[in-house]
Amino acid sequence: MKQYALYPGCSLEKIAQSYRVSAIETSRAMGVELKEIDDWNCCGATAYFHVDELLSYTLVARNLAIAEKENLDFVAPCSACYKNAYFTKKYLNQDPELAEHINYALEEDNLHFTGNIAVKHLIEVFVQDLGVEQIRDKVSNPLEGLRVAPYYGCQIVRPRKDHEDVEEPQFFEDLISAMGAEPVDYPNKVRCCGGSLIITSRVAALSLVRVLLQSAVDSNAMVIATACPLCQVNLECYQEQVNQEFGTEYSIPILYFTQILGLSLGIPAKRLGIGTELVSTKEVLTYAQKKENDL
Amino acid sequence: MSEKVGVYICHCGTNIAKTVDVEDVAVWAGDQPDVEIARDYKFMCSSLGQDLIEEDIKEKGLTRVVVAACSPHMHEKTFRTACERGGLNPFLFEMVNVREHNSWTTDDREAATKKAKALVNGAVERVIYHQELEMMPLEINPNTLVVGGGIAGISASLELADAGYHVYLVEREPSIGGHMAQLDKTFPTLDCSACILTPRMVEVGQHPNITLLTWSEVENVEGYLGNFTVTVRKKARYINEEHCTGCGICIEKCPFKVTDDVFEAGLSTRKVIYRPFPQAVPKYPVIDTENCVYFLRGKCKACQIFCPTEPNSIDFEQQDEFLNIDVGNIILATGYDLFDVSKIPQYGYGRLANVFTSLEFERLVNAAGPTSGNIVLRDMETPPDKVAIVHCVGSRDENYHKYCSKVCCMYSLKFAHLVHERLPDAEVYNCYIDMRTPGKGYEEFYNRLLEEGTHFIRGKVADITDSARTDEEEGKLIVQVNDTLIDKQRRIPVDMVILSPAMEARYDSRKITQLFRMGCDFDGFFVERHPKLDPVATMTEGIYIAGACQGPKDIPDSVSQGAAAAARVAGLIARGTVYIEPVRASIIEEQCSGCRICNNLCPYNAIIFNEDKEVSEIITALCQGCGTCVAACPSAAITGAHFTNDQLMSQIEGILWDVGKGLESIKKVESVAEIGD
Amino acid sequence: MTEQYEPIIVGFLCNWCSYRAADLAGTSRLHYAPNLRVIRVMCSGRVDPQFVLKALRQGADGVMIAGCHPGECHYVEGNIKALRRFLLLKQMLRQLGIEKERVQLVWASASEGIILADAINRMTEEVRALGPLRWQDSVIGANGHKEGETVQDAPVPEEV
Amino acid sequence: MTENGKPKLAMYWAAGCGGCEISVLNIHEHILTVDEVFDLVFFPAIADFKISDLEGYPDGFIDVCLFNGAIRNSENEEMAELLRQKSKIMVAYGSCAYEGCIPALSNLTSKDATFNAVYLDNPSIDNPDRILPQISFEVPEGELTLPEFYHTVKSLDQVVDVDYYLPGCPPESPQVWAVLQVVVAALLEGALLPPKGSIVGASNVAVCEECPLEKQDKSITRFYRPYEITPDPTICLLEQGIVCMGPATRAGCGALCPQVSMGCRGCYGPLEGVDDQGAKMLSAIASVIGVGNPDMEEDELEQEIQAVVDTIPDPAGTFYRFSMAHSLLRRAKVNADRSGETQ
Repeated sequence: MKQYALYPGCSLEKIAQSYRVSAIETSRAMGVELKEIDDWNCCGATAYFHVDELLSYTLVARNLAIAEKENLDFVAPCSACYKNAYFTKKYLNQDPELAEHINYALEEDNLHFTGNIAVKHLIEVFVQDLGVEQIRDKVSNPLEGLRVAPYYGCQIVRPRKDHEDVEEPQFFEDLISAMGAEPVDYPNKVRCCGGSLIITSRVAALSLVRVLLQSAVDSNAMVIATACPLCQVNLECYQEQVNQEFGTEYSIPILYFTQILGLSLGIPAKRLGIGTELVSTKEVLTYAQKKENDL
Repeated sequence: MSEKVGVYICHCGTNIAKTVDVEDVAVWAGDQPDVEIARDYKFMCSSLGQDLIEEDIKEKGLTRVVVAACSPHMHEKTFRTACERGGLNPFLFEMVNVREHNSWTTDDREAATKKAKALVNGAVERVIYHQELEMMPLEINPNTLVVGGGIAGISASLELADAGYHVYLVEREPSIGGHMAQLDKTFPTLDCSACILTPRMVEVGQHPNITLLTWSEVENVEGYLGNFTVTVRKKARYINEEHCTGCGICIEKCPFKVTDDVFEAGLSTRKVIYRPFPQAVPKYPVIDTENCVYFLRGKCKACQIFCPTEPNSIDFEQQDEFLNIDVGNIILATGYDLFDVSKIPQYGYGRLANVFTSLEFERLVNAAGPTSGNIVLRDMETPPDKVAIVHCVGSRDENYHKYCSKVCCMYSLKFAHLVHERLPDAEVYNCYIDMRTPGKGYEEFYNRLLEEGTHFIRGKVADITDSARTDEEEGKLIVQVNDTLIDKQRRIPVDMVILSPAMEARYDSRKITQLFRMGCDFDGFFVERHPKLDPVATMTEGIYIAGACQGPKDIPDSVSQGAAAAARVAGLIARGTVYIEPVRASIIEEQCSGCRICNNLCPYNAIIFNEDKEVSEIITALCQGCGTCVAACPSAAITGAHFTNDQLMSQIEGILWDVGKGLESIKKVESVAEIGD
Repeated sequence: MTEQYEPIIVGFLCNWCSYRAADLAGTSRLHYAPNLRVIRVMCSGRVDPQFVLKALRQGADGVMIAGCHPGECHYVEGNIKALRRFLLLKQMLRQLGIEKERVQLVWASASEGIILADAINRMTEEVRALGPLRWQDSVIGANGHKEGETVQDAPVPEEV
Repeated sequence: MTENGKPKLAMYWAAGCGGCEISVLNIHEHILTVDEVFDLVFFPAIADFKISDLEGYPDGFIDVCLFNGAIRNSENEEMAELLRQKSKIMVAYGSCAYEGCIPALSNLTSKDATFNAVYLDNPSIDNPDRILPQISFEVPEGELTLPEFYHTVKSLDQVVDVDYYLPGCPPESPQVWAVLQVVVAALLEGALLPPKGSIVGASNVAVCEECPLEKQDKSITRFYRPYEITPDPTICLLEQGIVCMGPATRAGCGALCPQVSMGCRGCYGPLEGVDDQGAKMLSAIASVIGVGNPDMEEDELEQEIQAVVDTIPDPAGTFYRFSMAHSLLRRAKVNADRSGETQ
């Protein structure tokens, strides 16, 4: 049973409970154990890096150091946590003085950062480590006919990591087809969802959300799959405000990729945290209905 | 060995004198052994400076001359001629580089002067061992090979042929014409490309002095300036060129069609037996064996059945022919490839139907093209209302090509004009970084476009998407660009986008450089002998380059380079014999033991083994003088003219004269008995 | 006269690439150590290992052979032979007690003036650190038969 | 030519193995002619001559002195100077005298390392007090002296002026006899002697000319040491990867070694116009390494060639086996820090 050091991050504690639950369910079903890091701290999200870079590196380095203690690869389901962890490890490896400076601080907790563990986003665990073939074999309840729009969000691919093409990534589409569903050609799949702008300048963020929703409708997708709690919130919870602001009637369900994957693996919706959404996901469930009850 | 050496130290104005104490070096040189006279002079390369040498040789009976000045690549020839005028063999001369290698590289006057003395002393010791050499005459075969039948190759061939010299023109495609044959209009005069090109093509086709070898490729090149032997593979056309009248019935009757990716850039089809375009020269069609049913499954033969000629011109048994042609010079005019725009995914080429490349648009707008000149979308029917033209696709880009491809701005303007002309009420948006209109009449053409109401947006296009945000964008291609002049992000909905890709070196340019033994730069363009003063010659004698293969350029430059290369070749042919540096290796037969160590060292196969004498011999004509065999010969039986072991050994001793043994120079220790140390 | 020891390095530069790179460094007024004394050869393949030993014997503190990058040789493969000779010569020089920094092979094409200038600076500092070689006086002379003069730390004889 | 009018012949044996003396005796019945023609005035190897006899002769008394052996210690040098003083013609006889030969290989190490190996740490030595030989030592009876062991082995021409060189280790007897005939003809019939300083008893073309093995293009991908391969006796040994110095060595020996499938060692010395036999052979052999071509990447190219170069473990010892003393560098720099370098 391959183990990973799970760094849930603050979203998975509160608003993204369903992401957390579905992540653990699906990974267990795929033979992978997400072992939560004990005594982890906030990762600084997107804002803190611009306030005080040194302290934000220290915050993230502490989490990495804890994971290193158990010598497990560091997995972050949330894109912002993943980006911070990825670049902290990169810059500390490149700048020995910075690392030494931060390690001096970590000694308080008798922790030490060396940077010898891999940093992965949850979706990478499924797509790269497990691989699409292995997932397709495990899918017991293929979601034929369900058209899913793969929404990468921005921080998974940018700033440029060692992913494939930043403009035209394909790994999310492969995952969806492995679930038996039909990935939709979604042109705005790497466009920004507004992120924390939703609070600071609401209308600008809402117009970005609107573009994403409209594009999903144009590509006649039935559901948008995301891999980041903030994107999920912006896309789902603010559909109402987008409709008010722009006079549109969007009603598109937004689910985490782990939830849809869970359905295809035959895991009942309740155990995937499905049912608490603001936008009804009943239609999506009809595609998963057939096999559910004989589990 | 006592000689009378004249040493001349040049001030080069202040270039040398500023850092090297030239007077001191001259005085010091004066009292070195074997030095008859040592002078320093302001400008040795001036005629007065050269006269100094001439007079000293005559009056002082100098037997050797050393000049310490700039790099030999600059003025070695000048001073050799000066020696010759003075009656001294030009090879009894050695040049010392005290400018580029010394005065320009340091401010330390003392070190520079010390270094200058050492280099001069090395040259003096070396020049004593110089032997008289004569430049080697080389007969120039008057035939010339031109590789590539584009406009550059055509103009080179015509210039030479008109001058009365025979030319072999080898072209890889079935017809000459190159990229220019695919274009509709040419900037800035808007001449129809075919109208100005086809007369030249016909001229080539009919010229008695030009042997046209199309559908052929160069397989191998041997030899050197004046005597190249080139093996050309003439691929089988399966058409007998003597009998075929070019009537085209076979093309008509051929029942099979395939998309024409080469000439029509994939926009329309051609028959399996085809001519690339009506005005093709030569007129003979070619059978595309990959798609011809006869070659695939052995049936059809419609073309043969309907061929009216007697005997029948279609010959399915035809084989590739290998021709060995002897030429004196070779002109490479192999042209360019276009950058593959699908390498920039965010521009959507291949994903979004109405994103076209410039070549595709050239075919669209061409009267002989698939739509007979009507500008329409990919559905081949609806004309666009709004057209966006994107400059610098893959050019001036850190991730792709850093260089500017020179012509895309101009032909993008041409496209804008053609759209205005054919679709008067269409809107045209040109997205550019900097509008580059350097040629004659180019800027005026740009102003003309401004007057025609083209929208010019100064910004690099971020991406092209079909995901509309407003009704106005519905069903359109949205060009997202940051308009830097009004500092706003703009989303321009258009119906058609034309991408102007970078001009790239041919995909196989590296293979060509190895075939012809010359160089190409990092981007794959051929390297000229001197970027400013000698752009059509290469480092290899007898190989010339012209047109886009040397770097992105427009038609006027390609034509003038073609003519320039032809002029260089004509100059050589006119002279008939050319005198080349006698820097060659030769084997002293008595000392050769026949060990054959040298036999496979020569890249020019100039070393052969004489079986009966059991010694190796060097074919002087083939030898290029690199000296690799001289350094390898274990019994020192091979000597390299002008770079002999004695010369180099004494130069080493000379430049280290001031080391260890205090300042007095090491007396030459006689070779045999070295008395105690 | 600066007291600092100034090494003298003999440079064999090939006419088509490294010699032109040195010319280019000059025309672009790149300042680099004046310790290199250049001998022009038509190709790095012309440099006979005897020249290297002759230069060291005559008192050079270092020798640099500079040619075109593999694949760019004007004579197709002269530089390949130079590399073969250099690698075998390097092995023999170590047996003769000559530090490996003293004899170097460098590739520099005609447009790489900067690369050649850097290589010259780097080698000058490396040889300066090793100190003078002065083969004639310090090795042949010093090891002549002067009575009673012993050499400090004799190396343990090599087992071959 | 005093007393009986016969030319005077001397032969001395300095730092050498004595093989040269044997090669003189090896000219079979011709030795009788030598005895008949020459008056042996100083030949310690075969008759009991004393230095005092030599010192007694007037200068130039000896017509021909065949001096073999290198100059290893002060006695060799003194005898060389003495014999030079007493002889009209001084011949450097054999490779040791001519260019240092095997004794000169000690120039690759130092005097102290040699003493260390011989007198100090050596399994068969019992020298607790670490006594080393001294040049002079006082004993009650008086002073005992030993010749001084030089740091560097030298060839004869590096201590005295030499008239002719007769290379070979040892020189081949037919060559020896040929040289002696020339000398006899000159002394008795006044024939012309070859120019001073020339090499006699050897040809001025490389061994390959006399070698019967079949030679083709050379492209060697690895080298073998003699025990690692049984070569095809009809094909050039170098082409099969055996290091053969033939191409860079004078012929004259009749290519004896290659004919018994042993690579030539180079004992007849370099050809005219070659300043350093070792470097010259290195250049030739490296040039025909058949590995590496212009299209390869730079570091891959280097690795492939290095792999071939590594199959010659001891280039200095191989290429300078006979000509170390005549090489451009003469000896190794011993106080170089070679700790870091493993051989």
